Amino acid sequence: MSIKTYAVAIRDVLAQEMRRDQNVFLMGEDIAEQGGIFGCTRDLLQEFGDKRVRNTPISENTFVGAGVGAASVGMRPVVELMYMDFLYLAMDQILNQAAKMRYMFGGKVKVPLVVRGQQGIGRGNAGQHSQSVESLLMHIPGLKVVCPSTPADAAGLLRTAIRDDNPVVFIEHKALYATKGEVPDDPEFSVPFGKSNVVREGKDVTIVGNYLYLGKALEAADLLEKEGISAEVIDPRTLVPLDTDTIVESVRKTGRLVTVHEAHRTMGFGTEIAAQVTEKAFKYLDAPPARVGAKMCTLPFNLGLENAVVPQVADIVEAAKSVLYRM
Amino acid sequence: MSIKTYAVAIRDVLAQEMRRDQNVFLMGEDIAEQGGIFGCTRDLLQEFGDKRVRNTPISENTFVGAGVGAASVGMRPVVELMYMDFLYLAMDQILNQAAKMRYMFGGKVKVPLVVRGQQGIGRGNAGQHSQSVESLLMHIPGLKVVCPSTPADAAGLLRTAIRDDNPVVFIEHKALYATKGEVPDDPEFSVPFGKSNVVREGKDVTIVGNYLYLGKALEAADLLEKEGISAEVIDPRTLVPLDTDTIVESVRKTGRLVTVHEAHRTMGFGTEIAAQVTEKAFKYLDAPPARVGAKMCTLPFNLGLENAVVPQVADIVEAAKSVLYRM
Amino acid sequence: MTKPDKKYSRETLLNIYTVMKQIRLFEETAFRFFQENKLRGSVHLCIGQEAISASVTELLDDDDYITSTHRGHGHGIAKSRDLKSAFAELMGKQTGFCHGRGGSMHICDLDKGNLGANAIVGGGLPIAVGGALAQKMRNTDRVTVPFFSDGASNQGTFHESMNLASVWKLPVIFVCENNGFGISVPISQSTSVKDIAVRASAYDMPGYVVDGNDVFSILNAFEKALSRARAGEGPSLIEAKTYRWKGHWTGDPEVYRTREEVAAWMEKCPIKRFREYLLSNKIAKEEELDAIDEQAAADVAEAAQFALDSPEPDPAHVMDGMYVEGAYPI
Amino acid sequence: MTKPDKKYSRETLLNIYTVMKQIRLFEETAFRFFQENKLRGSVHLCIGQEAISASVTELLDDDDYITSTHRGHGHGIAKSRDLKSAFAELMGKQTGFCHGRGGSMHICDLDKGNLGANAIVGGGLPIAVGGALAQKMRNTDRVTVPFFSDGASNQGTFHESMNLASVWKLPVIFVCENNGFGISVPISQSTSVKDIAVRASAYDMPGYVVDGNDVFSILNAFEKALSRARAGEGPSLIEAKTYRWKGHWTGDPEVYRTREEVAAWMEKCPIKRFREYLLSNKIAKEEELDAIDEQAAADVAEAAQFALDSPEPDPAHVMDGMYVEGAYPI
Ligand SMILES: Cc1ncc(C[n+]2csc(CCOP(=O)(O)OP(=O)(O)O)c2C)c(N)n1
Ligand SMILES: Cc1ncc(C[n+]2csc(CCOP(=O)(O)OP(=O)(O)O)c2C)c(N)n1
Ligand SMILES: [Mg+2]
Ligand SMILES: [Mg+2]
Repeated sequence: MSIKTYAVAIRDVLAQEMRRDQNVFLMGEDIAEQGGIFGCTRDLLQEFGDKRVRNTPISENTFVGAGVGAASVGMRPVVELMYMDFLYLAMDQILNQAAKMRYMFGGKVKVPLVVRGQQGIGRGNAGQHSQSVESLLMHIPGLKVVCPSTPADAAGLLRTAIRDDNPVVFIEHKALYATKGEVPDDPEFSVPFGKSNVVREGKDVTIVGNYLYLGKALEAADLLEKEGISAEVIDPRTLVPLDTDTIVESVRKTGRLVTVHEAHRTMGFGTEIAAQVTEKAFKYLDAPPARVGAKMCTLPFNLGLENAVVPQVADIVEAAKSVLYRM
Repeated sequence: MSIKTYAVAIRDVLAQEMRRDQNVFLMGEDIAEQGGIFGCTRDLLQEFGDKRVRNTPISENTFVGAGVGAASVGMRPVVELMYMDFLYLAMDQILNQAAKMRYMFGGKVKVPLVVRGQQGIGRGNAGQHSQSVESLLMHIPGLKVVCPSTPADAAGLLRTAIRDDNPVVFIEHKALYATKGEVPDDPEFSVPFGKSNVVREGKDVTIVGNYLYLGKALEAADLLEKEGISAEVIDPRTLVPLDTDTIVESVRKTGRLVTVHEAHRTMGFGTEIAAQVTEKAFKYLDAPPARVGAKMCTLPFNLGLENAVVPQVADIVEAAKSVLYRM
Repeated sequence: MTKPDKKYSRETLLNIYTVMKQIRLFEETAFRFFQENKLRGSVHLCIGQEAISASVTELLDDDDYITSTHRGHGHGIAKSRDLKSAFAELMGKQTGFCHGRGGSMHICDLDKGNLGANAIVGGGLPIAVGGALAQKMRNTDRVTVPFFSDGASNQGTFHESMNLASVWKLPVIFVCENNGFGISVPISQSTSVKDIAVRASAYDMPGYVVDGNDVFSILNAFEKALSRARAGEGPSLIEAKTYRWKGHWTGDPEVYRTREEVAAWMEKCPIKRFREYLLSNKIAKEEELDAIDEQAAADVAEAAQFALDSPEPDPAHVMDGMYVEGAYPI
Repeated sequence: MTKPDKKYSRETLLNIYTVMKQIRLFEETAFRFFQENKLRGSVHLCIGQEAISASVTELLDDDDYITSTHRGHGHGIAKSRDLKSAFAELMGKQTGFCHGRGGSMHICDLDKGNLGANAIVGGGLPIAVGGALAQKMRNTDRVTVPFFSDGASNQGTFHESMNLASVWKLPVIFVCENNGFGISVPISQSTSVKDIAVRASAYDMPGYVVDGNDVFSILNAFEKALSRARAGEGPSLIEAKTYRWKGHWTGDPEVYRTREEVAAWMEKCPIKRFREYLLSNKIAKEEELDAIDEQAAADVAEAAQFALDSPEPDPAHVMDGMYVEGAYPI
């Protein structure tokens, strides 16, 4: 075990996987000399050279597409999008090509591509640099969608992503890069896709959250405890595949569900979780699932405004109390 | 009243609005001489000339973006995307620019842009020409999202869209173009956004569907009636704004909800409706809402396969019976 | 006909002739099947453009790659030399290249280096860049040929792919089949230059305008581009001027052109011209070419029959091919 | 300094000087504020590049449009000549151009023809094409100037916008401020040509390479492009070679260049050069320019103070501006 930041955890797995498999290589803006704007590829140029650590022009659709093409002939590219907001420029190559290629080609090709990058608030970057895109990607079949909330999950899930034979969108959070945690040193350490993580056990209400909202859900759980409410906190970790079973099991026990995320509330992934849990655990539910998410408002630059758009710990507490009819 | 096809209903409103307002103009691929691949701009070149009916190069991101720019200085462009699947090429201009411009600029600009085009199955066009995109667009604030299921709604909602001062994505369905219906002749006839349409009244189960699945929901209702089940069928018509009140009111009466659409089931718009209804009418629900939608599978070319991916009338009937515990 | 810069074997030339003929007959049969309602979907025929696919692929090996377009039957047949899997795919059959999941616009054959047709105009260009990148990273001297047409040359991906291939000196040979139209839109309405090949200079790579209905005009330029690419010196752009005889798709009303224009281009039939060359240069006799024609007709008929006789894919296995694991991984 | 092709009034020249100076001081103050933690977010300074914004906008009117970039303070100040609203926006205040909703990367001023800065590299180009289209459809002789830098010239939108503007003969003057880098990536690693202006030939429009640190080099080319655009003859591309003195953003470690390189470019300071020109050509006296400098310093200080004193936007009204109706229309 080592204590690492989320950013270093990512970087180390990239390095380990590149050492292990010659087919793994990196492309993206400013990933070489600069080591990535957030440092996730720091020093990799030095170790692996400019053939395998490739700075790209600012041509998102094409360098992602080059990843699709290289993957389709057996390479294992890991492509960095500097901000996930730029996914919208590469949407054709991700949704029309990467996600569909294998199926349209009758299952005759594998596309072991990883597109990774960061999203979210935390640096005052305003509307075009602060979005959460994970929910959108869940609707189009063919991708896997990964959302690590801790350094260990970042490491373990990234290894799984790189070794997966399907295209994976691996979404980091900019405000987590500096957070620290224990990460196993084993270069085979991995976290499987499709296993939600029960981060805190409880019996009165189930709270599902990720990224910054895993931490905030835990804070909320502490506050709730003081009021005699025991909250179970679950991190879904991957949205495709999505392990609802673990969540359903929890709700069977607690009878209450709160979902929380930084993504906009309408059609945020909490909506899917709420719907699935309602389908699968209807008779256990003592209250309708409560969805907490960002207002349907573009992310503003001003900090006070930004805080008014994204959920706060108090909102989670309130939602938990509301499903317990304790308002 | 005239009997018109869905395609002609659209064309006629385009013409009427262009006559009324010099600022309204059209851009898109093959919309001039060709009159649009589906005929929605037929003969408009002859009446309005090539300044206002503009064939574009195959440059989706840029001609949509040109629409954003022109709209921001007071024009009212109506931009055709030949297939909504090509939205993924213009995603930056739609989600990062059109949707956010007004907010990022402090409310100081209006972007009265309409992006219209068709989607869906019906012509054996396979994975990259058969998708449903409406659900994706609901997650990003700043747009309005319109889904007409009948010729009259196509006409009335398109007029509202063109006169709306916000960016609107107006999504037609290719398999509806040839369907006929009564359309008011009044050149001021419009259908407001945010009013779900109760197309058939019933008391046992509420079925929400649109496009082809409005028709199929009505077929299902007929079949259910034979088994003594009375289904209410509702067409949401606009997804942003979404009128859940009408649906909730219906569910308060029926106690059961089925949503159905051609869009993929996971994170399809039925998910949002199910979640909202659960929140607002939990105690009236006798069963969890049932969501019917396409499998999480790329749309295949082969017809038998395609039919296996999208829902069938029998699936709606079955879902209705399941929420009535009559299986 | 242009003079060849180099001497080709009789076998090479007859292969090109054969493939052109196969494509022509394949497309004519597909057209008939469409009219007879045996085919669904959009079917984009390449009649008139056969010389480009046939000539280019004859200089490639199985481990050289191509990417193709919505108008991809010719590319696919030429690269794979497999009429049956192509016809079966057009009919959505289990025996098709894509087991019926792709249809006309998604013909692919990874084993033979066809990285796939693409229904997104310009969508194949970045994928081709990726294929070439893999070739370069593996230190092979293999090349990748993205086929595309004039309309695609106005997509952002054209620019980005040309630039990236040039900056990274990738072995890409961009082959633009300029047939004068994107559906109904003539290049004068969509494209700011008359010769798309001039755009090569914006990326510091060679650009060639060739007669796309003339096998040797194509081969001469392609050989140059090929040597450059195989030598690791980087990409080239070839613009082959040609014309499609049929409508954009099988149901096209063709409001945008005159019969005279079509007739004038039919005069420049690439197959007829090449046949005359083969005869007048005594490379083959009339009877030999007739025999090839007959064989091609038999092969296409056999492929069509194979497609007709082939089973439909089983809807019970509809999800097969979605993920490597099989179905949706939930 | 290049010789001007035409005689400019003293007022014009002093305006350009003033605006350059204001931008310089504005950026220096912003930098200081960032270091003092008074500003949040990414702040991209244009110190060293001031001549381009100041010169180009001096030839424009309020109903000519510009679009701008993430590095947009200079463009915005030059077009609006409003330091206060700009500084207030940098600080996210209610009195800013965007009421604090946009910040540094989204400065805009529709009333003065700034259709907005854009945090998406290349995102402003299509919007500029749309602005110019509106101008042309309204039969004005107004023009639109999208500013962008070398990195953006590799985006698909550059290609598509250049092509569309050319095909439609739109009054667009594409101004590429080539400062040699996209963040840490030098153009040699990203761009297949040395002079971005050569790309104009791919769209059949004039292309000019100018010295972006030399007011008259810029003005001479811009006048030609402007006459062409105002006369309805179509777009032009101007590449202004320049350099940014500060890092890409305020926290940039600048691993990609040497101090010597920066110092060499500082020698070519556009303000210093223009000041010397004004003095040696006796257009203004030392004291007059000193007075302008002092006034600019006072104006910038006043703007900064205005921003500091301005109220924060009210979180209770956070949704204001989302839809024309106000909040989310559910
Ligand atoms: C991104 C995208 N935009 C539009 C279309 C619709 N479309 C299909 S083919 C075509 C014309 C393509 O023209 P060109 O590239 O010249 O190819 P050609 O048909 O001449 O072979 C268009 C506009 C598409 N398939 N993809
Ligand atoms: C579409 C997109 N890709 C990447 C970025 C991240 N980014 C911000 S500025 C920049 C470099 C831009 O280079 P250039 O266009 O030369 O502008 P300069 O910074 O030199 O003014 C990059 C890559 C972005 N904002 N938008
Ligand atoms: Mg063409
Ligand atoms: Mg630059």
